Formats: sequence, structure tokens, C-alpha cells
Amino acid sequence: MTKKLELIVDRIKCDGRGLCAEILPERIRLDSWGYPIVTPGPLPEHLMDLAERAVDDCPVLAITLRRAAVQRPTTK
Amino acid sequence: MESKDTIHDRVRARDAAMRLLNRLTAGAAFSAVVGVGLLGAIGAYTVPGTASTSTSTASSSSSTGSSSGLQTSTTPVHRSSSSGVAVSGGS
Amino acid sequence: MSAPRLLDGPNPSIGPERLAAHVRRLGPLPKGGHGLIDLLGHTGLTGRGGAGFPVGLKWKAVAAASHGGAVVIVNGAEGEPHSKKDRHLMTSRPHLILDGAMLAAASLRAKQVVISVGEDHHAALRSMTEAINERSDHERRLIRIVAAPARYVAGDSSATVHLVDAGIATPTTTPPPPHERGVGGAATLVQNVETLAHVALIARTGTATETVLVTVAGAVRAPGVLEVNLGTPLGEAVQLAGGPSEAARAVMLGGYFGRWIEAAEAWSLPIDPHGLRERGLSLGCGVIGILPARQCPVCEVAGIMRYLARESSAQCGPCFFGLRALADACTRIAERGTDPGDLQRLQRWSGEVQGRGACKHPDGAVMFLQSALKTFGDDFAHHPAHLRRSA
Amino acid sequence: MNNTILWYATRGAGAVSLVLLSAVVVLGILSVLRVQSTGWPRFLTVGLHRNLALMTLVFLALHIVTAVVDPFTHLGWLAAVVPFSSYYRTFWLGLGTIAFELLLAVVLTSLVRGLIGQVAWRLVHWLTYACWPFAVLHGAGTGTDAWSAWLFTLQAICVVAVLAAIAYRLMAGSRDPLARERSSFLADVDRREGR
Repeated sequence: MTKKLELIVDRIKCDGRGLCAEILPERIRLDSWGYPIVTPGPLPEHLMDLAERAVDDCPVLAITLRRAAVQRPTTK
Repeated sequence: MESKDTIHDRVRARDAAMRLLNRLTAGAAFSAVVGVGLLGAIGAYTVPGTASTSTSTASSSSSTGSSSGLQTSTTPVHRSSSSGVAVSGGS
Repeated sequence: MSAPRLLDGPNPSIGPERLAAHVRRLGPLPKGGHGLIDLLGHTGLTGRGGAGFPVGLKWKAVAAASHGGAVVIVNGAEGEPHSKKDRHLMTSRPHLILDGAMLAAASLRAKQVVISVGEDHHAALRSMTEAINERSDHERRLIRIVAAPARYVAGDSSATVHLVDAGIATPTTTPPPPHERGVGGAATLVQNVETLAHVALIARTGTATETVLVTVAGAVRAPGVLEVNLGTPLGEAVQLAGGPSEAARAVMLGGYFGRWIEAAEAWSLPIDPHGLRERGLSLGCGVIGILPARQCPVCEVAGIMRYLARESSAQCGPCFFGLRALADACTRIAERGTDPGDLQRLQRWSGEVQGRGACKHPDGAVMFLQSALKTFGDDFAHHPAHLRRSA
Repeated sequence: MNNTILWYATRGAGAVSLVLLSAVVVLGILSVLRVQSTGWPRFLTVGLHRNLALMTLVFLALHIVTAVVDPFTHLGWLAAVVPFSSYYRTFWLGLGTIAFELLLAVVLTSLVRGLIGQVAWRLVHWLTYACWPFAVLHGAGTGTDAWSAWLFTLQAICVVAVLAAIAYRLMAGSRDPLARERSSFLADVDRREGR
């Protein structure tokens, strides 16, 4: 099985700097208030370098790459 | 939803900015290397202990032996002149 | 013989039932363990705090993630403005809740039980404190109480864990959820007080309980907490609360994260978590709010949206700015009249806010608004300009 | 002859390092202030900040190595590592050693930011505000020709640029749009002991 990665935003850490959307517009856009909306799902191979750059350049370490996971059960 | 066009525009802007970043970085590196040479050369004309007003750096450096250089460093000469003309310190 | 009820025994209004009377009435506390976890799974008991998660599954998840150091948090924060049922239960049947908490601790081998009580619920705090003092030394060493700030998000499970852990009642980023990593990193069960009271009865009888606590609020003659049989038609519960005090327009089911239903359709709905889920509804925290016909639903919804926007912990941008923008647009429609642009913005912003908080606060608020837009579509589409009524 | 070339290289590299470091500081402040425009996205500021920081280390290495290997100065490696251990201009050179070590800490922690976490990284990054003045003073005090017109002008530009950026940052306040509301909510639900 190939390792598929997806981008996850920590909503509390994120303070809307917007660098990730500038670096990876293919997968990230900003909402009406400047906070990133990430297209869900695993990243294609050709975007991996840019995705890693978006992760490294986030000034508050709010966006990370994570192994694309199966949906967990959620509780309130 | 967002149209493909604006994503395309943003991808293009990203690529242009990436190129600009590379050019600026390369430019800075080049300027820095030149700067080391330039500022070093300026130093060569202004530093106490390089006894030369000649335009030839080669002659100025050959004329300052290491012994005279050592002297300037152990007994620094206080210069108030800003003329850029070096005087031979301590000799 | 009919299944026992939470509020059987002495009249709940005379105050907390003491331990001696409690044990005389119900017998000693049975043992917890894997058998109980399985039993809870079979009975289909769901959480009564709002999310309605199956209790058996939650306990299994905690048991699987715990390595002998689980924590049990009893959630009695009850930050929902119209809900009164949790504090009612804490002030009348504290030992039923403690029994449930001890059963959870025994089944999950927890070393710590923390009871979170809303700090404004003075009678409940007193009742729970006194009840703990009546328990055995062993239990007293295990249990402690924390007072939860009176804010809406303080009832969120991650906020409760954060309060117990660090003394700050703000939600934290999940995953991992508390049942994997909660207090001090240990697997943590966060369970509503009513849910645990049901566990105490189920463990004694071996069968499912058949009741649910609801709070009937708004335009009824005798608003308050009721224990009704599962499947009771909603209209019957309203009659038990004295019936509507005036002509009813709609029902808000499940509190501020719930749904609006036209009164005519609402009366026949069964009060039952599973039955409601099949209809795309949820009992939520058990609030049944009656909106009178003379009151403007748009102004009512705008007021609630402003409240929910204020209650954002301002940690996640989309929640804070999104809910504020939604509340402002609702308020504009309420005060200045309908503007098609605002209606469009409500839709667009709802889409942008949904699913973009660390906790479920933005989702709950957006679902609530969407349900209001559906149920009161005509009111929102043709709202005249009028100043907001004092809500 | 080699010795004098080393001596000039030391000072040339020193001056360039100071200019680069000042540029890095200004870029860092601009990135916190979220400066952007069309054609200048925010990641450009951050990218340049990082690239120039690494470049600063390279020229600083040149500055230090040429100074140490230069028999002219008799500095020795110890002076490059232990502050105030040099017989030669002990104080001013010591400032340079401290500035270098602070910068090293700031850059190295930035390279492993993901490992040490945002809070620790931020704390270390604040050391920049100690590093930069030390570097300026070191340049002014050690450079034998520090007060020649050229170098003085260069240093003045650096100082004015950085001080202007700092002043701008202080006046602008926090650019986190949630900062105020977040802390007021936090104050309302904070039940830590001793409050």
C-alpha cells in the first residue's frame, strides 16, 4: 500500500496568515475571513513538494501532513 | 464554488512569486559575495596599517608585511581622519 | 413489572435523596465490568448530553484505549440556556449519578472520577458535594468536583477535559478525541449525568430503561423538567407541562443545536432518540421549546444566533467570524427587513463555516440556522423592517 | 600577502553579515505584520527571510573562519566559541561571539521547529532582538575602520531600517484578528488556581 498523505489544519493554531493558500492554491483556498479551506482527501504525488512547503512555511505550524485516515467515530 | 480560472490564476501567481523568490535569493547571494570583495577593498584603503595611497592593491599589500600588520593589531592606531587615506600605523 | 424510572421514589422537589434511602429503595450498587459494557451495548442506550452517541460503543472505545489509567468525567455543566434537566437530576437523585459514575469507573478501571457541575447551579453543586460525603472512603478518594464556567462551549467534552486538566474550559483540537487521549493523556470517558443515572438503573435490572428527561420551555403553562416514556408523542409532553399557554407557532427540539419544527407537525413526533434520528431529527439535550404564534421567528432566530456567536470561544477564525457574520445578517433581516443579498450570504457563509471548528460549536449553530431557514422560509423571505423585540 | 587578504575578507564578510542579518530581521517583522501586495505574496517574505538567514550563517562562517585562521590576529578557536576569552578587544569581540551563538540557536531551532513545537521555537526566536544589537555593537566596536564613512553609513542604514521595522511593529499591535476576543474569552473561563 502506498502512503497517501492529506493536509490537516489545526483550527485553533491557525490564525489566518494565508501562506498555505498562496503556496498550494490547487488544494487550499481562503474563506471570507481569510482562513484556509482545504480540499479533503489524499494529495496527488505531483503536489507533494508544494504541500510540504506549505507545511514548513506556516508561521504558526497550524497545517500538517497526515496519513490519509479512515473516518474515526466522533463524540461530542 | 470557485471556478477553475481563478485557481489557474493563483497557480500562475504562485509560480511567478516562486521564480521571483529564487531570483531575489540569487541576487542577494551575488551581491553579498561582491559586497565582501568591495567592502574588503574599501577596508584595504582605509585600514590603519596598510601603508599605501597607491591605487594598486597588490603593491599596498605587498608593502605591508605580516610583521607590520601584527603591529597594527597589537597597538591599534586611533584615527580621526575620514579622508580614506591610510597612514602606516606604528612604523 | 414496568422498568424503573430515574425520578421514582420521593418527590424530586423536596431535594436530594439521601444515600440510606437510595440504597433502601434500589438495593446496593452492583458490580461493573465487561458484562456491563456489553449490556449497555445491547440496551442501545445513547448519550443524553446532546450528541446522542451510543454509550456501549463509547465505553468500549475508552476500555480499548485505556491502559489501566482511565478517567471518568461526569458532565453536569449544562450550559444550554433552556435546559434544566441535568441540574434537576443532580439536586434530586445525586446517588443515582454517583452509582453510574462508580460503575463506569469499575468497568473501565478508572483511577479518577471528576464531576463537572455548572458553577451557577448552586443547588446541584451542594447536592453533589453532600452526596459524595455520604459515600465510602474508597469512593470519596476517587471522586472530586470541579465547577464549570457558565458558558455554552464549557459543556463540550474536550472543553471539560481541558477544564479538569488545566483549569481552562475552552475546547481543544480533536482528534485525538477524549476517549483516546483525555485528562493527563489518559483515555477519558465524558458522560452526561442523566446518561450515567440510566446506567445505574440498567446495571441493577439488566434491562433497558424506558424513559428520558426533557425540559419543556417557552410558551407552556408549567415549564419545567419531565421524565417521559420513550416514544411519548411530543404533544403529550407539552400537555404534561400544562399545555401551550397560547397558540403555538413552532417547536425548537434539542436546544440551540437542535431543529425547528412547525407546531402542527411537531405534536405527533415520538420523544425517542432512535425514532427521531430516523426522521433526520435529534432529541439533543432534551429541550422542547415552544415558540408562540405572536412572536416573530426571524427575530427569535436572530437573537439566538447572536447568543451563539457570542459564545464562540474565539479560538477558530471560521467559527468566530463566521457566526458573527451569520448573526449580523440575521439581525439585519430582523431589523431592516429582508434583503435577497443577505439571504444568499446566509447560505454561502453557512457552507463556509460548517465543519471548520475544533469543536462542534460552529456546526451546531449552522445546522440550527439551516433548520430555521427551512421551517421559517417564508418569514425570512418576506420579513418587514421592524426593530428587534426584547428577547 | 595571504594574511592581509584574510584580514580584509574578515571585515568584508563581517559587514555583509550585518547587512544580511538586518535584512533578515526586517523581513521577519514584515512577515509578522502580514505585509503583502499583488505580486508579493506573504510566502515570498517568509521564503526570503529564511533564505537570507541561512545565507547570513554562511557569511558569518566566512567572517569567523577568516578571523580565526588569520595569524595576524592570534585569536584562536576558543575566542570564536567562548565569549570574552580573547585578549584582543575582549569586550567587543565577546559581543560578536554572543551574537553568533544566539543566531545559531535561532536558526537551528527554526530548522527543527516541527520537533520542538511552536511555543519553544517562538521563545528562542525572540532572542533575535538580543542577537541583532550585539552584532551591531560588535561591528562598531571591533571593526578597526568602523568609523570610516563607508562602514558608518552601512551600519546607520541597518540600524535605521531595523528600528523603523520594530517601531512599526510596536505601533501596529497584534495582527492576529482574534487576539483580543480570544484572550477575553479565555480570561472568562480560566479557573486555574491562584487566580
